[in-house]
Amino acid sequence: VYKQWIPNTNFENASNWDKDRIPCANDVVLFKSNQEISVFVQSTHSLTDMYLPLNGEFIMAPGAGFAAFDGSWHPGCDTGSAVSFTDAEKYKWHDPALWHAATSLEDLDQRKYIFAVDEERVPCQYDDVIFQPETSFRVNIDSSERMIHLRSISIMGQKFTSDAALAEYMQRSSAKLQFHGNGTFQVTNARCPDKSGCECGNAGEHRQICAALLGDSGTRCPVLVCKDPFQPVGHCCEICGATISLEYTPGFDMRQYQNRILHTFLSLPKYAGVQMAISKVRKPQTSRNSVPLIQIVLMDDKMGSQTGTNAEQLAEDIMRDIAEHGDSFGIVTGTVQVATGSNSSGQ
Amino acid sequence: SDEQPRMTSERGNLVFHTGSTKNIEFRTGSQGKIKINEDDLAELFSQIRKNKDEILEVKRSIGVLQNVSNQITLINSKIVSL
Amino acid sequence: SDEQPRMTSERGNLVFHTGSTKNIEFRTGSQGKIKINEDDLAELFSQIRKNKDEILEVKRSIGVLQNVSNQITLINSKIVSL
Amino acid sequence: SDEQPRMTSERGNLVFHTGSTKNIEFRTGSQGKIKINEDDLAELFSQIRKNKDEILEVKRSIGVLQNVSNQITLINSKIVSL
Repeated sequence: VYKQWIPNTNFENASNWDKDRIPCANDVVLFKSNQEISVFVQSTHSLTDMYLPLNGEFIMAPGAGFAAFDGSWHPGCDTGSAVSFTDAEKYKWHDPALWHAATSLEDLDQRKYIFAVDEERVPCQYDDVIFQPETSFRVNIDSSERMIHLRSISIMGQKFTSDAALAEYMQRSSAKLQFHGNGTFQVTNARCPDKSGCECGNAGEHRQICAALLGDSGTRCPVLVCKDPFQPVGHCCEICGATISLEYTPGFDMRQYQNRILHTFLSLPKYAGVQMAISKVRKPQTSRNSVPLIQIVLMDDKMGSQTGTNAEQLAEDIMRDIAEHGDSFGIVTGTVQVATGSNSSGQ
Repeated sequence: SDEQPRMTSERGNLVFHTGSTKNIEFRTGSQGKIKINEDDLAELFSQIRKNKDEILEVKRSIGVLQNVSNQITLINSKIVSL
Repeated sequence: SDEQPRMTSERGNLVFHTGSTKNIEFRTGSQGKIKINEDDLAELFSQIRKNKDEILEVKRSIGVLQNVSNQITLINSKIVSL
Repeated sequence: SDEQPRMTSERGNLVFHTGSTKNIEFRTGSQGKIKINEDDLAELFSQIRKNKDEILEVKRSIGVLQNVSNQITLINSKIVSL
């Protein structure tokens, strides 16, 4: 899976400025003196005054730069004010909300993102991580496990598939502005060697991932309308919908089975509003001698009493398919858990 | 506009353009240096000025020598013509 | 990539970098100047050339003086030997 | 604070400032040049050093000439006093 980092620290990104706009020529542009930041500049900006941080960099794309302000009028820039670059320290590697995931680079480009449980929205050990070319960024890689395992990592158009090359890059001053925190990357250039799938490997970071997602001030999961919502393995909050847990044999082929569900069921118009996440997980409560299982999480876009009913239907379809053909896919048994609006307190 | 002094990236080169009448200025504090790769620009500039001063001095010395030389030439020609 | 020019701040020092084969260029307009603290870069550079030219001129003068000096030395030695 | 590097416009001029003890540095890669209009700064710098060396050489020549000149003056004065 490809995971692409979403936030950037580009000069032209209005959301990076406290006034939610790119500074005007007559503004005073402020970077805090202790702000450690890498800023990609895509075009030329006229400026009156700009305070630079004590440690930072401005990377200039072709044609980008800075010019003196000639005093002429610019549309929408009547009165100059102080415009500050916002704090970029807050962006955490382990925040699931800051990543896009897709199964191919083309899908990433076309914004065809995949759905996953929260732990797996953060890069997994066999994922390719992409920081988009022509963007600067700053990411906190504090990690309770200290080591972040990846297949590869691409930074400003340069792809790193070996620890040696990446370690060399991480010594550069740019890298020190892009990454901060105690984590270290290990890139293997290896794909998941098991056709039945591989665990993501982020279970040890579960607390950190959920803290980043929900905010440090404790649990702020959304209020759910279904009765007996449940929490899929690797997810931070309880959900309405369905999960199927599969026991499998060594013959199970994750990719093949995933394609079967996609083509046989999910492509049906009636399931257009259903999202599916499928992955190999290990139940945390049975941590000793626990065996991995295949978890399928299904959520739909139905509201009120209909919440989860579409997901439930799909789960039933999948279970029927397993009863008929499960052997041929290497599936031993499947168990379903469902929470819908229609079974909520008998309304 | 293009006439404003500016710093821009051109095909990977970093270019400082002054406008036709405007300046680009680099100002350090009293103890700051302007360095070009490993060279301290202030030292190079003081060497330029020192060279200029020494050339002046050298020219004065040469002027004196030319006077002496002219006088001696004159005396010699007189002696020779004795 | 690495080849893009950067302006960086390193503990308060302002550093302009380019990639390994790229240039930093200063281009002045007809009346625009590049000033480094109080110095005009173009003037200092024209002083370098002026120094170079004056050194050439000085060397020519010295050459002439050496010739004259040699001739006088010769004449003197003849006179002394009379 | 005062020590932050700054980029400002002053009456249309573009000014780069650093704090009182901070430097402004220009760094190119091994094959990059610093160019001032059409001039290569490295060449200008080597010309400064060359000028300095040539001035030293010129001063030596002048020293020699001054010695010769003094001696001749002495001889001449003797001859004239004959």
